Amino acid sequence: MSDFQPKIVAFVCNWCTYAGADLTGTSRMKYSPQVSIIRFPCTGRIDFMLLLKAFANGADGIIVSGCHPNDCHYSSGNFHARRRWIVFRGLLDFLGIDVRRVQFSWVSAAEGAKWAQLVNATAEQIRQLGPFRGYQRLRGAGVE
Amino acid sequence: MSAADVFKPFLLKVDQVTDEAPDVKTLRLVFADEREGEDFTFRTGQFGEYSVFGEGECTFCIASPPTRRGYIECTFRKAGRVTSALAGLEPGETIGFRGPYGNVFPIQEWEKKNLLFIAGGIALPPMRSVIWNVLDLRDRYRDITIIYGARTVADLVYKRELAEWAGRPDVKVITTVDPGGETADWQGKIGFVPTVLDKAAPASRDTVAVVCGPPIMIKFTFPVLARLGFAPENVFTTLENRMKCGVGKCGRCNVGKYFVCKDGPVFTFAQLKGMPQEY
Amino acid sequence: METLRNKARELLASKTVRVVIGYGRGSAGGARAVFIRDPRHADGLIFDGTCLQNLAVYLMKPEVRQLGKAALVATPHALRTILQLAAENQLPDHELLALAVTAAGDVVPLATFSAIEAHVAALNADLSADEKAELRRYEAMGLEQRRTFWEEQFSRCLKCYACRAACPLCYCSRCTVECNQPQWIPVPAHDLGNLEWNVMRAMHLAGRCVNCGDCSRACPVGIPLYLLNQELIANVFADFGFRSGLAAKSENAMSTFKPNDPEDFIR
Amino acid sequence: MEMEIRSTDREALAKLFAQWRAEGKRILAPKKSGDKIDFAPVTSLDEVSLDQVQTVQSPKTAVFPRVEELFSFSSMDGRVEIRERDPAAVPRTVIFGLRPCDAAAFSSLAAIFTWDYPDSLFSARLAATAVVGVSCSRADEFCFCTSLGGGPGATTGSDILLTAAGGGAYLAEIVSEKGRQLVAGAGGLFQPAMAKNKESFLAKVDVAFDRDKIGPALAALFEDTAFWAEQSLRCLGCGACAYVCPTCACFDIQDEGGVSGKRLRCWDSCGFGLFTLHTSGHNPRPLQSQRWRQRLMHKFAYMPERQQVLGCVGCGRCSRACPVDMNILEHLRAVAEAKP
Repeated sequence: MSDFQPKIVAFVCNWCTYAGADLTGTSRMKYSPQVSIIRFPCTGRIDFMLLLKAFANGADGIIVSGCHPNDCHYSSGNFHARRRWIVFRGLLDFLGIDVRRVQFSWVSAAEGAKWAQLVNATAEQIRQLGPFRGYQRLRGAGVE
Repeated sequence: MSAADVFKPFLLKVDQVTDEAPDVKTLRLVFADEREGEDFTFRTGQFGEYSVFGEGECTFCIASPPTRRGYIECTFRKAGRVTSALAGLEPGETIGFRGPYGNVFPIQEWEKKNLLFIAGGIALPPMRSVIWNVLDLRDRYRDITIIYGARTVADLVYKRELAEWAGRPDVKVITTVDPGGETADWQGKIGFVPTVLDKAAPASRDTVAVVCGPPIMIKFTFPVLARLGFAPENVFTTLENRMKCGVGKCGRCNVGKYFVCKDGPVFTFAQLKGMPQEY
Repeated sequence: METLRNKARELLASKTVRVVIGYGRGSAGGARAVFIRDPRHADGLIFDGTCLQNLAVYLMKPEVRQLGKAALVATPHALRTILQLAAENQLPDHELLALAVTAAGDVVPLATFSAIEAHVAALNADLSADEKAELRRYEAMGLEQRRTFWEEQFSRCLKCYACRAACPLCYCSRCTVECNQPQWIPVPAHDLGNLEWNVMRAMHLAGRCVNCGDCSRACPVGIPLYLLNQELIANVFADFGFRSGLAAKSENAMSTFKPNDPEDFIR
Repeated sequence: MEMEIRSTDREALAKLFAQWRAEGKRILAPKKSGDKIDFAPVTSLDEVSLDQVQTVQSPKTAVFPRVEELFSFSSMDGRVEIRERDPAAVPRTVIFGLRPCDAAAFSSLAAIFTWDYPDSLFSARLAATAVVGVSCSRADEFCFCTSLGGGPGATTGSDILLTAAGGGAYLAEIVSEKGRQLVAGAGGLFQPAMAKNKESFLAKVDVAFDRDKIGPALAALFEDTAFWAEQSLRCLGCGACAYVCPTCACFDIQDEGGVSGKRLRCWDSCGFGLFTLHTSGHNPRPLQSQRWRQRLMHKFAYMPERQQVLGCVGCGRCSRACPVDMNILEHLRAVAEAKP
């Protein structure tokens, strides 16, 4: 398991976290390379189905990140998103899907260091949890 | 195609892509396996299931005539998942094709007769196959008239071929656009196809009419043809219902007890009169 | 039952309503929906313990809407569904007469949303003690045990969409599962498609479901879909203090927010 | 071949299960799961439930799976490679404990799948499937096999038909060559039959309507929109009836997995509003009443005329599964009695 390199997909908003991740890079901070970033206009646009699609396509872990409360470029997209995350996490947990594989966070455009910490911590968490075989096994199951 | 693998498609390469109208394209397709291409035959009026691997299949008629060997063509409007994928293809890419399926226009029976083609919008493609087929065998038929209309000038498909047909002394072409769809330099008629047909009043004697168009056009065209003296058995159309299999099994395309994929797609107006309105 | 029949007879004879949507005797001793349009047929109405279907589902069916103004024999769940549909701008006020049947067999006509609200306010909107206890049993299972349980349940899903059809709040004319650009949910009923379908449906009902249980009753293969809905009902109440189907003018739990919604899970 | 009648018992059947397993066969049989009984792979007779009138779902999955791969493909640099299924690799299957109505249903399915263009995967699955039916000792109000030419002890479609004769004993009718092969090497397990009439062990199912009248009656009713609207008012347009039906064969074809993926066939239902919807938005059957009419017409008018077989065997599953109690027997009676 030690050589397991987790696949992590990060769904981030354009205005805060994407800029924050950019700052991480321009500040030459190093962080775990296992993350693939997908940029959205707003966390409010990140449908829970996208998270399921990431798992279905082989993600072992997911990061969803956007502007801090009250900092949303569209004023309330992140508040709406937060409600959906709360409900979605509860549902995943009830279905027996480990919610530790989905990390939600607020990372502002100024928090380059926080982004690096977030990715590193999530990568470590997912490394400990191992590959998400339980989900990946679903692919192809039930086809005769 | 062997009977053992009815769902296995031929592989065809996109040879040429032609923009016909906004969101309407024609693909010229050649068989990836030359031997398969040489063995492949079809007759005008038949259709196939075209597929983009990973996106799925969709149904169109073969828009090229069987008299032109070595390739087939399809013309489609980008509307759903598969047509959007087809529209994104470039020459050299591979698609799947199953067919030919369905019945045919009985063009042998039409020999020595006048032919009247009436089409609307994106429904010219099924007729283009038969038009080129009879033009390639021109001496077997008498007068050929084509009435074609679309909503706007931009929506007319096969503009180059329409011009080519119009330029021939042995074809009469009438093009029309819906009122408001004309451009400043539009030379054709302005009006709906049934009205234009009514005014053109082609003779019905010894004439076979082929009508393809949206349901609303068909609905208003049949009575005009009847008034002009066309017997229902001399009026042909081709139906397009949703299909998945193309081979009489998936259960979608039936109009009453008739399967568009097996008993059609070509029907006469006489047949349609005995069928329920499920198309 | 006789009170109900008399009421229906009177409403139809006076043309107050054009149709009474109620329960009649069906196959194997069960009840089924009936659409009484003639006062002489009012004797076909029944109301007893077999009358479980949430008839509010028919308020969204075009063919039934065409019949004209309706009276609806309404269980408490149906009354809450009407309010939820009203809150989602799917039903106009004053166009429907709900006939609530009390335990004593009395019929309470409710002609307006405010009348329904007042009636519903007196009923218990919380999950029952048994329902809560059952949820706690599942919540107490290990993660892996719950995953195995649901994997087995969903593997039997046929994607017949009986759950969706039976649900009065699944009224979209084109469901997400039928949108294919992109293909959000796989169409085939394989394990992944079934999981995504059921997660999607539960999420889209979060904060909306009134716990009528018709999805579970409709499921031909017996998947306990009610558990998903009840879990989300419990969570939505615990986290946001929100219950569906209590007011005709209400925000949807999932399309609003509070600045202080819990966020202890967010880094 | 001439039908042989033998007798056997539970103990012998249990040994037969072991023999089939040893031969590498998959055994599908009614099995209890929760409060539902459905066909599932079993390894021993003890797992099999035979007390129910019917299972929820039909055994059609053996020949027409819910989801099956037609072929897979991989694309690279504009080139596509197709990998076909090997029809010889389909599982050899014994369906045990299905009712005579279900056994009869395979000929309806075969009529659709082998009509004109044969369907190789279906045909391979059917050829690899042996059918051991068990006669009905009980029926319920949803059963109407006898109205459609079947019966609680009908042998049509079974390779072997067992009839419980009490005390764990069974009469075994070896109906086909496939049935004879199924018990080959198990001669000792099947004794010469005591001369017994199986009728006394069978359920009684009354004939509810004249099946010859249904097709013409449907044709006469086709344009009676009020009749169909009334008949289908309760119907909510789900696919439960079609999916539990042993003869419903409508399907969809879907690609999955991107450019290197699979082409799948999966069940579909004429009850769904989107079943016939054109991309343009036009729908030839926009109303639920038209879709319900299509369901009955297809089974009782179109199939008999086009494929010379009924699309219904009277198992009653659709009525039992329907969330809103659309009882097909009632609807057929209404058709038979309607005066257009």
